[in-house]
Amino acid sequence: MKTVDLSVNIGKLKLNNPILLASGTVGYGNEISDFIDLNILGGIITKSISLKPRKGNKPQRIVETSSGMLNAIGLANVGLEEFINEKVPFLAKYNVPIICNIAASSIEEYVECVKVLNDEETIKAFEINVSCPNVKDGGLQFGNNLSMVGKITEQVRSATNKTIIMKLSPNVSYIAEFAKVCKENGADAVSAINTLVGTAFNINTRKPKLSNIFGGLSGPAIKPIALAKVLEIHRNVDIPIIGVGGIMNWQDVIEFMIAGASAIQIGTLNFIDPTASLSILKGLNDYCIERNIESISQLTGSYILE
Amino acid sequence: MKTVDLSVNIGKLKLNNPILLASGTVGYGNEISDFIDLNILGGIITKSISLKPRKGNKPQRIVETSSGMLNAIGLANVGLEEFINEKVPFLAKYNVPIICNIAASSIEEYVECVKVLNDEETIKAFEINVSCPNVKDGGLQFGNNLSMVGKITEQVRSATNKTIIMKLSPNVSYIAEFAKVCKENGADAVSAINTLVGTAFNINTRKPKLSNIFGGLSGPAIKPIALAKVLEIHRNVDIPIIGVGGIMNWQDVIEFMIAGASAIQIGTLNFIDPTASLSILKGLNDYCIERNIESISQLTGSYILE
Amino acid sequence: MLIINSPVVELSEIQKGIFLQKIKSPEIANGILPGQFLNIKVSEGFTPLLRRPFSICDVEDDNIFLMFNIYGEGTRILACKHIGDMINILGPLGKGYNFEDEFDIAVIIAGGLGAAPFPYLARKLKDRKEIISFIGGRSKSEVIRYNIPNSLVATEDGSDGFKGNVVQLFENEIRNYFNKSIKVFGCGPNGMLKALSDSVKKLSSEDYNIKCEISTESAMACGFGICQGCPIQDANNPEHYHLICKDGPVFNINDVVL
Amino acid sequence: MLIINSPVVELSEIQKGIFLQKIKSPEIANGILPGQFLNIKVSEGFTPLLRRPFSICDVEDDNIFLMFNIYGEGTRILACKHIGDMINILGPLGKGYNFEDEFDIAVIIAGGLGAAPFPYLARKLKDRKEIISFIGGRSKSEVIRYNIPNSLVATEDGSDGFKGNVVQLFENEIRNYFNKSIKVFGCGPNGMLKALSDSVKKLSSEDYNIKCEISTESAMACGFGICQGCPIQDANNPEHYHLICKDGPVFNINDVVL
Ligand SMILES: Cc1cc2nc3c(=O)[nH]c(=O)nc-3n(C[C@H](O)[C@H](O)[C@H](O)COP(=O)(O)OP(=O)(O)OC[C@H]3O[C@@H](n4cnc5c(N)ncnc54)[C@H](O)[C@@H]3O)c2cc1C
Ligand SMILES: Cc1cc2nc3c(=O)[nH]c(=O)nc-3n(C[C@H](O)[C@H](O)[C@H](O)COP(=O)(O)OP(=O)(O)OC[C@H]3O[C@@H](n4cnc5c(N)ncnc54)[C@H](O)[C@@H]3O)c2cc1C
Ligand SMILES: Cc1cc2nc3c(=O)[nH]c(=O)nc-3n(C[C@H](O)[C@H](O)[C@H](O)COP(=O)(O)O)c2cc1C
Ligand SMILES: Cc1cc2nc3c(=O)[nH]c(=O)nc-3n(C[C@H](O)[C@H](O)[C@H](O)COP(=O)(O)O)c2cc1C
Ligand code: FES
Ligand code: FES
Repeated sequence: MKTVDLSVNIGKLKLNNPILLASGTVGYGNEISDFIDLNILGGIITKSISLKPRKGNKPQRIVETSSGMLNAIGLANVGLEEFINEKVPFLAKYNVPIICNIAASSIEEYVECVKVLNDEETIKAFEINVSCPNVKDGGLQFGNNLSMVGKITEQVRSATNKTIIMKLSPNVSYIAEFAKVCKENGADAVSAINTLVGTAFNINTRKPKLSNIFGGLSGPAIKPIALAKVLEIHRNVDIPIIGVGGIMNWQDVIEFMIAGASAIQIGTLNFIDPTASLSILKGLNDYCIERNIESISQLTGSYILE
Repeated sequence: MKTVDLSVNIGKLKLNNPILLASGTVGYGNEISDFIDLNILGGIITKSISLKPRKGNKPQRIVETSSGMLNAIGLANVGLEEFINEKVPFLAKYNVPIICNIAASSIEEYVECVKVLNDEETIKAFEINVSCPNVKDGGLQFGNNLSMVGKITEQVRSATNKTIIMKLSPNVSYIAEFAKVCKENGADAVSAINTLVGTAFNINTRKPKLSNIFGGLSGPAIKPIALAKVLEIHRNVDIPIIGVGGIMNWQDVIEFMIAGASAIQIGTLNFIDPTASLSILKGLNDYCIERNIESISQLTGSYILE
Repeated sequence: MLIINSPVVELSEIQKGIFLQKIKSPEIANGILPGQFLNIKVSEGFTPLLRRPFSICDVEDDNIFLMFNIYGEGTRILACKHIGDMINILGPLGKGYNFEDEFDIAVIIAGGLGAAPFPYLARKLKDRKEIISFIGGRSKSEVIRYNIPNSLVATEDGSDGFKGNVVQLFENEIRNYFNKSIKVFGCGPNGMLKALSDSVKKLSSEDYNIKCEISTESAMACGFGICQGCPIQDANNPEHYHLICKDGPVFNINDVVL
Repeated sequence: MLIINSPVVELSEIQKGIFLQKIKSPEIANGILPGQFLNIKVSEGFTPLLRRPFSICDVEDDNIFLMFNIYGEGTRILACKHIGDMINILGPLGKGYNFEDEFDIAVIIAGGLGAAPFPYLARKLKDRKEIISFIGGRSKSEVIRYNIPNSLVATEDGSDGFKGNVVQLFENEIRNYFNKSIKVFGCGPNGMLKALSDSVKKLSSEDYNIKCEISTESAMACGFGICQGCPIQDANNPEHYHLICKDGPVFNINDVVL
């Protein structure tokens, strides 16, 4: 049997394959390791970490919608200290790149997190979450503000030599402008997209179903939007893109790569099938073999627009 | 049996009930009149009309997605002249408010359309489409540009005394800013939302499935997003809102009204069930009776946020 | 045009992978013509979201027949229906074949599942006209002969009948009918229709007395003219598209650009 | 924890609207404890998108039982499964009831479908402990007695047994057991659990020897701790939420804020 080179590069970060598990949909890796060998993955992106632990939003945090779900977790996380003491050692046992996602409500907090984590060998890259829409005191504002995103990128860049991935919000007019600003300020890559702002009401109580009122929409419902954002970035900015949003099978992965993604993230799908990466890897391999594609990275941005 | 007052007002426009059929999903009313009596509707919004006929995009124009569909019709329409000569006379036979949706690629074109149509008695209001995402030479730019939307509103306002509804794009950071600018420039109401920009690729040919590359996403997939936009506008701007996006049943209509909509539009659903308004009307009526709601307009913005 | 729930009364697999569904629907049966189609809601909820268009395959008393293969989600659901299950039908839709004009010989040309509309057309024609049919497929398993009379077969790989495409076969055979007036009814993949168009043009230029109507396909949302989702280029006016669902799906082959 | 496809071997409606599904799944049957739950993918595709959590209702040899009513889309699909259909199960999940600690009398308190976990718990307890059960519902039709031993019934409308809520009934009856050590196992709507919490506090303050574990519910996405979607307030630390799916669904009633 022929072999396919599934490895891809995100800037200087080399991944064995393009499959990353998305932040917030895999915790810190321990629960999902009951289902799959983490070493088969391209990488794992940990739940957004903030300087101090965050309790997160009151229940209800989850609402199912047509082919999607709203979440308003509120960035519940164990905080930097416990992350380093309790979570990193577990991840260190694996031979898989760990990307640490960071959420913060000030530029200083981002920088401090990066500085503290910079010495952790296990952590190969940072994904900077400027876009989480469900935290009242941060997320939305940063992610929708071009100059803020530029500043955060710049400051974080000067704090580390590790790979920096800026995770972009889709809740903007032109996402490519944001990708451009990230590139100009030294980011190695961008992730697109985080969730879209949505809500749902209980028509009996007239209350929002989520305690936070607004939540982030994820799942297959948003795939066409995520693909459009990836394509928009790819056509306008020369920066590696990590595609994320509604990926449910290997066909979706190929579609994202064709549209411009160098790697992809699996999010909501982890909740439904934590072993999905296994069958996706097989599907990617077979697709490439059938078409004589030697290296999957050739697919990135290989769209034909007439 | 008790009766419920289902009528609602959009500025000075009085509708017998809150159900409008959305622009582009009902043509000019003739085909759908084979299925339902148009007179039971709150109103009909005609397919976007431009000064000259538009051929529209090449096939393929439609792609189904998870709980949604992408369309890139390209504003195919018969043009102002044929609209007045062939389409309006048909609609004039009915006793239902006709709202004429206008698309244009310059402010002057908007104004000219409104001026020409202003004398048509059948037309009770204008819905100004500044947001159609699939026309390269117009749509996207206008709808995402705050000052442009302000100017269009102002100019159209000065050309007519009829009700003006500005149809807003969801592909922006803060839709409420746009609603505010519409209000300040004299619009009577806003419609929210038009479709979201999306795309899809054929993984065998690597070509976009739509000839236009990008299309507009509609259907139940976008409902949570549309609801969030309606709520955002309602909490920030005092202007009547017509809710649209993913409505599939009467429960969805109630949800939109609770979130702030004075009336709603049925779009994609018309393709699947052109008689849907009938069962929706019944559902609205029953909901109000069960809860002793005398007038459905009381529901508008009746959310309880703790 | 109406929307109606009608029960499945029989489901059979007429050959490997090709399903025939018999639905009792007097309302549709009485009003539909060959070449028209139905837009079917395959499930109760909104998954898949859109209806799926199917040609009317045949009509027998109060019953209608659909012929399909399992292509994707919608047809998979349809193939799993049990007897007694209700199917939500919107139709009859579009303009069918005109088979009442003047001609001596009816020629049916079907490629693959393009066979679907012809059992009904043949039923309508059979006591009144001579019928010659040409049925094509990539290989033997794709050739659908079901209730198409007097047929010759072409397969691309030669596993059944003539080796080559069905339009070639038609062109070879039709030379025997130079002095007859011929009406061709075509349905099949776009490639076949293009070849047919060229062939008909050529034959006409050679003074054959030949007319041709074809059934076309497109992605559709509504199926009845309100979404503008199904354009096909008008051959006579570059500024105009026909709508396949409303102006078609059957067109005179000279009226559209394939 | 594993993901497995297991066949439905029996489906019955044990009373109007209450379904019992027997699934042959030795892998799950051998590893699951009362009060744990399973996260079920009710359809093949992704509609509905998320799995649906169900308590383990009972275990018999290699078979497991689920008990449910038709609530929405997911349970409607589940109720329509035929014998032989495969169910995709993720589990066993969460922490179940601790029934091996010291106590004299096991008290089961179930409200409505809160009865679901108790056939299995009762099976595990039956030869070792005295069991008294209290079953509540709004009216007679909502009372689910299925395989819950030694039960007294309360209905809000008085149509069956004691008129009032099941916690009141429990409180009245338990007064007969002052000098016994009691362990209460509760499951039901949040209102019932709140009342139970108050009742247990009151009885404790009156020096009853009483412990209580309850099974809680929440919307869930993953069911195994990776989404953080199912918080419940820690009673001892205002800065901390437990996760119902992982730290629960069974909690000591004093450890959570209902
Ligand atoms: C007028 C007409 C008559 C038809 N008659 C028959 C028939 O008799 N028997 C039969 O088996 N099939 C027929 N088809 C094709 C049939 O509609 C498709 O096979 C069916 O929609 C597949 O649905 P699916 O859910 O199984 O596949 P999926 O791949 O899951 O869905 C098909 C999707 O592709 C889109 N689509 C459908 N056709 C096209 C196209 N030509 N180009 C691009 N996109 C498309 C649809 O909008 C749909 O969303 C006909 C089509 C038309 C337009
Ligand atoms: C640990 C646990 C054990 C359960 N055991 C059983 C059982 O044994 N038998 C039984 O009938 N039911 C049980 N349930 C409830 C069961 O999961 C729901 O009835 C089921 O999800 C309904 O799905 P549906 O698709 O029919 O309804 P739908 O209304 O279509 O969907 C239910 C939706 O509501 C959400 N949801 C589910 N529960 C809640 C909640 N408490 N609060 C807010 N939203 C919620 C879900 O995320 C889902 O998206 C249990 C729930 C949990 C958490
Ligand atoms: C429950 C949940 C929690 C999430 N938490 C985070 C987070 O902490 N940080 C972050 O950057 N993205 C977070 N995301 C967003 C995902 O990483 C991903 O961008 C998004 O869900 C879209 O991908 P999907 O459709 O494949 O889920 C979360 C998503 C979900 C559903
Ligand atoms: C096929 C199609 C054509 C449309 N054409 C127009 C149009 O011409 N003008 C316009 O303002 N909106 C147009 N829309 C947008 C709808 O009016 C509506 O805003 C959108 O579809 C969201 O509603 P829905 O999810 O209920 O369909 C179109 C939508 C569809 C699906
Ligand atoms: S399918 Fe809607 S117009 Fe033809
Ligand atoms: S349901 Fe996902 S953490 Fe509990």
